[in-house]
Amino acid sequence: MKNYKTIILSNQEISPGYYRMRILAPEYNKLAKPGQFVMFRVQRSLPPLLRRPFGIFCTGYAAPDCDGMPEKEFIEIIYKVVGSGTEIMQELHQGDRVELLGPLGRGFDLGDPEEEKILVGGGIGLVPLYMLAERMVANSKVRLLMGGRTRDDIITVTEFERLGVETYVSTEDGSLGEEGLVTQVLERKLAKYPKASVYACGPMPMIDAVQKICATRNTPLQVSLEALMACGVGACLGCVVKGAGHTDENPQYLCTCKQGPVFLAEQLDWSRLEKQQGNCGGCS
Amino acid sequence: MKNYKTIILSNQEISPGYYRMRILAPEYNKLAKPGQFVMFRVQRSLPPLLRRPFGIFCTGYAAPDCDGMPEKEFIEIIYKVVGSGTEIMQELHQGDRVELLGPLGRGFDLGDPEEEKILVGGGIGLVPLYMLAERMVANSKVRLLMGGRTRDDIITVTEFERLGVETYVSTEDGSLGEEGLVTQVLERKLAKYPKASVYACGPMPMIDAVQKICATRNTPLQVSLEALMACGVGACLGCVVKGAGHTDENPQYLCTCKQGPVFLAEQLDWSRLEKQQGNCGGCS
Amino acid sequence: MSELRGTAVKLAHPKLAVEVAGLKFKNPVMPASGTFGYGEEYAPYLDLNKLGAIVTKGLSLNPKAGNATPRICETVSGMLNAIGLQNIGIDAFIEHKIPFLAQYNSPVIVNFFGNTLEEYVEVATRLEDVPGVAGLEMNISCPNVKHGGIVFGTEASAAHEVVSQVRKKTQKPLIVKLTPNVTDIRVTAKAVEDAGADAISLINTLTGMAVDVKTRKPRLANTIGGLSGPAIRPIAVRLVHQVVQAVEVPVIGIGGISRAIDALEFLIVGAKAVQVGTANFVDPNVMETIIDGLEEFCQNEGIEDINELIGTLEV
Amino acid sequence: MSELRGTAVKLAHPKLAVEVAGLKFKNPVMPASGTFGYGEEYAPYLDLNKLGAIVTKGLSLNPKAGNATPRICETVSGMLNAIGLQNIGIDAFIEHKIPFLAQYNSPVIVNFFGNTLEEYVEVATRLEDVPGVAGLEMNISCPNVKHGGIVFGTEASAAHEVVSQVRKKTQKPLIVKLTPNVTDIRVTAKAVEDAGADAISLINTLTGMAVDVKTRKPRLANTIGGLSGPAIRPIAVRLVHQVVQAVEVPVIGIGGISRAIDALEFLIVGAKAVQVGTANFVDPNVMETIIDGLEEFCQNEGIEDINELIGTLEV
Ligand SMILES: Cc1cc2nc3c(=O)[nH]c(=O)nc-3n(C[C@H](O)[C@H](O)[C@H](O)COP(=O)(O)OP(=O)(O)OC[C@H]3O[C@@H](n4cnc5c(N)ncnc54)[C@H](O)[C@@H]3O)c2cc1C
Ligand SMILES: Cc1cc2nc3c(=O)[nH]c(=O)nc-3n(C[C@H](O)[C@H](O)[C@H](O)COP(=O)(O)OP(=O)(O)OC[C@H]3O[C@@H](n4cnc5c(N)ncnc54)[C@H](O)[C@@H]3O)c2cc1C
Ligand SMILES: Cc1cc2nc3c(=O)[nH]c(=O)nc-3n(C[C@H](O)[C@H](O)[C@H](O)COP(=O)(O)O)c2cc1C
Ligand SMILES: Cc1cc2nc3c(=O)[nH]c(=O)nc-3n(C[C@H](O)[C@H](O)[C@H](O)COP(=O)(O)O)c2cc1C
Ligand code: FES
Ligand code: FES
Repeated sequence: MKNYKTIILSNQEISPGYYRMRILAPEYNKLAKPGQFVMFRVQRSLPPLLRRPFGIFCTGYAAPDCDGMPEKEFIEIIYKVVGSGTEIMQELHQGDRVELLGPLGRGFDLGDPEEEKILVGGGIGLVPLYMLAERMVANSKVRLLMGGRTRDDIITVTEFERLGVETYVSTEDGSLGEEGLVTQVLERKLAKYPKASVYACGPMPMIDAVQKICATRNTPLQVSLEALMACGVGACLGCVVKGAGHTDENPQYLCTCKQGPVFLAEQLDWSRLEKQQGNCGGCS
Repeated sequence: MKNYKTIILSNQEISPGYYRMRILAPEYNKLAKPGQFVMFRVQRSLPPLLRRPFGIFCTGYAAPDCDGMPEKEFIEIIYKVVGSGTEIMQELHQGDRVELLGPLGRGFDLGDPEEEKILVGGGIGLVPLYMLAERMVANSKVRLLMGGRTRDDIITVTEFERLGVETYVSTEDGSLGEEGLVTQVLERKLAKYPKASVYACGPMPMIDAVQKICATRNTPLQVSLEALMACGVGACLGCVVKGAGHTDENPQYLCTCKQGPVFLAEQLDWSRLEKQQGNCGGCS
Repeated sequence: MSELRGTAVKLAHPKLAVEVAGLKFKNPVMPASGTFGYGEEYAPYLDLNKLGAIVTKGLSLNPKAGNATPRICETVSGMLNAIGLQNIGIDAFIEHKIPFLAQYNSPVIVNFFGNTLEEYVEVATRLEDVPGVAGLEMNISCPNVKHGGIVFGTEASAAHEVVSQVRKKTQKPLIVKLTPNVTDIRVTAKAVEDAGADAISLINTLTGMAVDVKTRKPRLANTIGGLSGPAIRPIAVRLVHQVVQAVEVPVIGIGGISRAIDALEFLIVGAKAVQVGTANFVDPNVMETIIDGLEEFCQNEGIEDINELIGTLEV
Repeated sequence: MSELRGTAVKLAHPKLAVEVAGLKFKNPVMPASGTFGYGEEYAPYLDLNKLGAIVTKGLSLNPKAGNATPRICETVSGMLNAIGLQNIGIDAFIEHKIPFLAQYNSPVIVNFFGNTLEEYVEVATRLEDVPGVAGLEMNISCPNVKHGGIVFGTEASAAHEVVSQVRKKTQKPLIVKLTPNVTDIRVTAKAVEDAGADAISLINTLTGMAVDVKTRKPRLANTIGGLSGPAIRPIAVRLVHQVVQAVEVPVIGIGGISRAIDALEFLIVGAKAVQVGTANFVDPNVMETIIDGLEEFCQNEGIEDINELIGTLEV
């Protein structure tokens, strides 16, 4: 867990409204675990006031600028432009100064290498699944179901394919892959590979549907959630979700930033899981 | 008086901490009078909240980007980096979108062409004197006394010389021209050209001293003042100075933005003229 | 979907007109007192006929000089002002400014205040028969001047008294403008409603202060001033929400509005109209942009009449 | 000049230590309750020994679940929160958190509240003999929970009563934290001083609200929340200024501090120390930066002891 003042190495649009940003981040190759995230400070001046949370897409090493210098460790994030902060982010360039707090949170449990894995990613929810797949492919069979509204929302297929992950694409409008929801693909795959465990990240309605499917089949499920966050370190208690033991009399809240963002499905109270990823908007 | 959404044509450092910015500004060649100013909106996002006032240094025409397009009318401002707004301004580039309200305020009265003119400019106070000199040189003898703390504060000598203005430079530390205050030069010149009228712009202590000198000699004086401004159009009443008729019982306030920024010395209450150009700082 | 919105669903011209205390506004957007001069200052930049109404700088019985300078100071996403209610006085206003404003068809609302109860009554009385004055906005809330109304605005009984007295003298629509600097604004709101206010507007500025750490002096000559601008909007929205719940009379929302989306927050919590203050300084054309933005929002959301939107907060 | 400052005049180490209510702080900077967890959350980013003090999340007699979500929302240069005082309860705190905090030499100030007068008294009583608790900060001002103290904080007599009762049960330095949501904060400040408070801290958050115009729902599940961050600083500075004038006991300034220059405003108007809240979320290291900035400011201004600066406002 580091708090770096650092710089951007690159920032490119990879699909309409989706950007991939590489940020100089020493030690992250060692520190970062699949499913963890960073709190990203867009600029020193206001707005935005608060940092924005983003999943770590991958880590890596880049060639130094000059022989004799150490290699540059970096992370990459992939973000969708949705509001005031990401609008500013898309304008950032190589060399711009930013601040990075992380890696934060509890990542995925890699599970039993023997078991088959099905990863389910909706839109930008793909991001934290890449490092997960990276760690898994050596020992496990990994299938990735990618869903999106249109083909613009389907990103980084190449990257996953290169890892040796079998990818299945579906879009709501049929503009790429199968027409329909990613959950219908999931049902088919689970029928075929009933022993697989599932790892999901995406919009709340998708997560909800995935949970229902897995619950009826007793399929082990890990989900990565989003929540409005102020601190990212467990201090503000702004990002909580209701835990499985939650009752009105004996409420139990879990911090998405610290006890999550990845939860085992059984840790959560699904009957009450609120839509938390609603953006806060209008804050510029 | 226009409210333009426009772009920057260039923005260059001309002396340490001083920048010259050219802004696309249709009609300004016709509209702008010497001594007028603009309210400049640094960026659409906050901060800064309020526009910043800057004197118009000059107007002109630049070649169009493509044959067949009309020439580009522009204004230039010269600004010193002093606080949150100007710090952002120095980072702006050609093509950046800004907003420009103006030309605003009452400019200089060109006076009797027969008379000799002495212009007194302290540091950034030179800015509004350039267009004034431009209009005057054809018919009058114009001398410019430029003062600054160090040689870095002496700017645009070349531009004035090219107009045919006789320039006299003084710096407090003697690093350029005569060592000392510009007011000591003024006293000498007035002794030599006792019929001259004086036009002054600069920091308040300089303006105050110039006024004293001119008052004892009955020399006609026009001064351009600075004041904290919110609106620039006479609506907020934030920018007032005390008028000559001001008494505690019967107070008289003049708007620097609308009745000024140029005042005839006799319009103002010099005994009470407060230092208004103190910056507001700390607002980032 | 988006094509649908673009063509079929999009309403050619949603109705933006609202009515407050018998005053008919073309749309719910008008300037906040003291940020728009007497109207003429902004006439070069903005078609005054486009506005829901024109609200004047606060006027008093006699001309008022205002405070010493510096009077303003920028703060984080806001500004402090201690203008001190400088104005030309009610008679000069009637003589010199009304004729200009009479050229426009937007209703003119005269904002006024008094140093004493008698002055409030006197100003209202003088305005009673002035044609071209569509309504009055009574400022019982200016934080800048000791006797500029702070006493009236922060004590429910004083507020009740001064509004009652003014009410007796005027048939014109009477809007009372409240200060946010109170423990429970519902109490003052109810008091002025009881006293006969036709509408309530809020908020006036929040009292604030800034210090120059180098000189160790307050940045305002008056030490304390009124905070306005985007920074205060969440406080204003909350107060408007509370007042709307507490009173029957229509409410005009004010505070930190600089975009259509900001105005919408106030309308949704139940304000019938909004006033735009500090944002005029930043962009003299901002009210037109806001009006256009409201229209566009209604189009996109399929709202035929903006009144359908007012008070639709889902709690 | 600048060379002179760089060498001769520059003081090697200006004294930054201050004393408040018998508590000795290495420097005047400490976290604001609820923005720093129980300390351990920020330990990886900041040396807790560098802080003037450590102030905990607000604690109650029993664990408290807090409000439904969403609980936070960004606003212009600020944020709204309605956490609802979620906390682990005083016993769990004593058992699990005190041992961690005891590792550090910065005094620990426990922020607490009660739903009833009896709860306030009970919490203070339980803390009385706990070693490692240097002082208490009594929150009579949280705007989020109906019975979370708002009644006590906005009524002088209630504030006086609850502070008097707690005072009887504790010998520890007792800081009382005030709400800004009142008409005249000097009244509550004097009431709690009379009741035996050793110091006063302010401000807690201002109540505010934001609306999602698309869904027409409040952005917070609780509808209303507390506004904090840079946006509120001018209001906080004004209130601290007023309280410093009104009472004898030392005052701790809070509200929108994110830079040394912000902290200096509060010190100059007379706060003996400051608390940093929302800024911790933005930069976990911000308090160290502020402390360094205070030192540098004193060096540049030739101030040997920061106490020389406190209360030097020139009006
Ligand atoms: C653990 C975690 C990992 C995430 N990973 C990614 C990722 O890899 N790629 C990506 O594009 N997005 C990701 N998000 C969502 C991302 O944080 C938001 O899209 C982003 O904060 C929006 O900021 P904005 O200023 O553009 O939007 P605005 O709506 O202007 O933001 C206003 C406020 O709401 C918050 N907010 C808005 N939307 C969300 C959201 N969906 N989740 C959490 N907070 C939100 C912002 O952080 C900010 O505080 C992640 C969120 C979390 C919690
Ligand atoms: C009529 C007029 C003409 C001017 N012409 C020029 C010029 O040609 N070149 C130039 O460099 N400067 C000029 N100034 C001063 C210029 O406006 C300020 O230097 C600038 O606003 C500082 O902005 P900032 O954000 O960098 O400083 P900050 O201190 O961060 O500004 C904070 C607030 O104080 C105001 N402010 C600060 N200093 C001044 C000042 N000296 N005068 C008025 N307002 C101030 C700002 O406008 C802003 O509202 C002029 C001022 C006026 C009134
Ligand atoms: C410079 C200035 C002058 C003001 N003068 C008055 C006034 O004369 N009468 C009044 O009722 N309110 C006055 N106000 C308050 C505004 O009308 C408005 O209530 C307040 O600024 C909040 O709105 P805003 O955030 O949109 O500016 C003034 C505000 C400013 C900034
Ligand atoms: C998320 C959050 C939680 C808070 N919790 C508490 C609390 O438990 N007890 C308390 O006295 N104040 C609490 N506060 C108020 C802060 O301590 C502080 O008074 C306020 O935020 C203003 O300071 P700031 O602008 O620096 O944040 C909380 C503030 C925030 C933002
Ligand atoms: S974001 Fe602050 S506790 Fe999780
Ligand atoms: S700046 Fe507003 S009146 Fe002059």
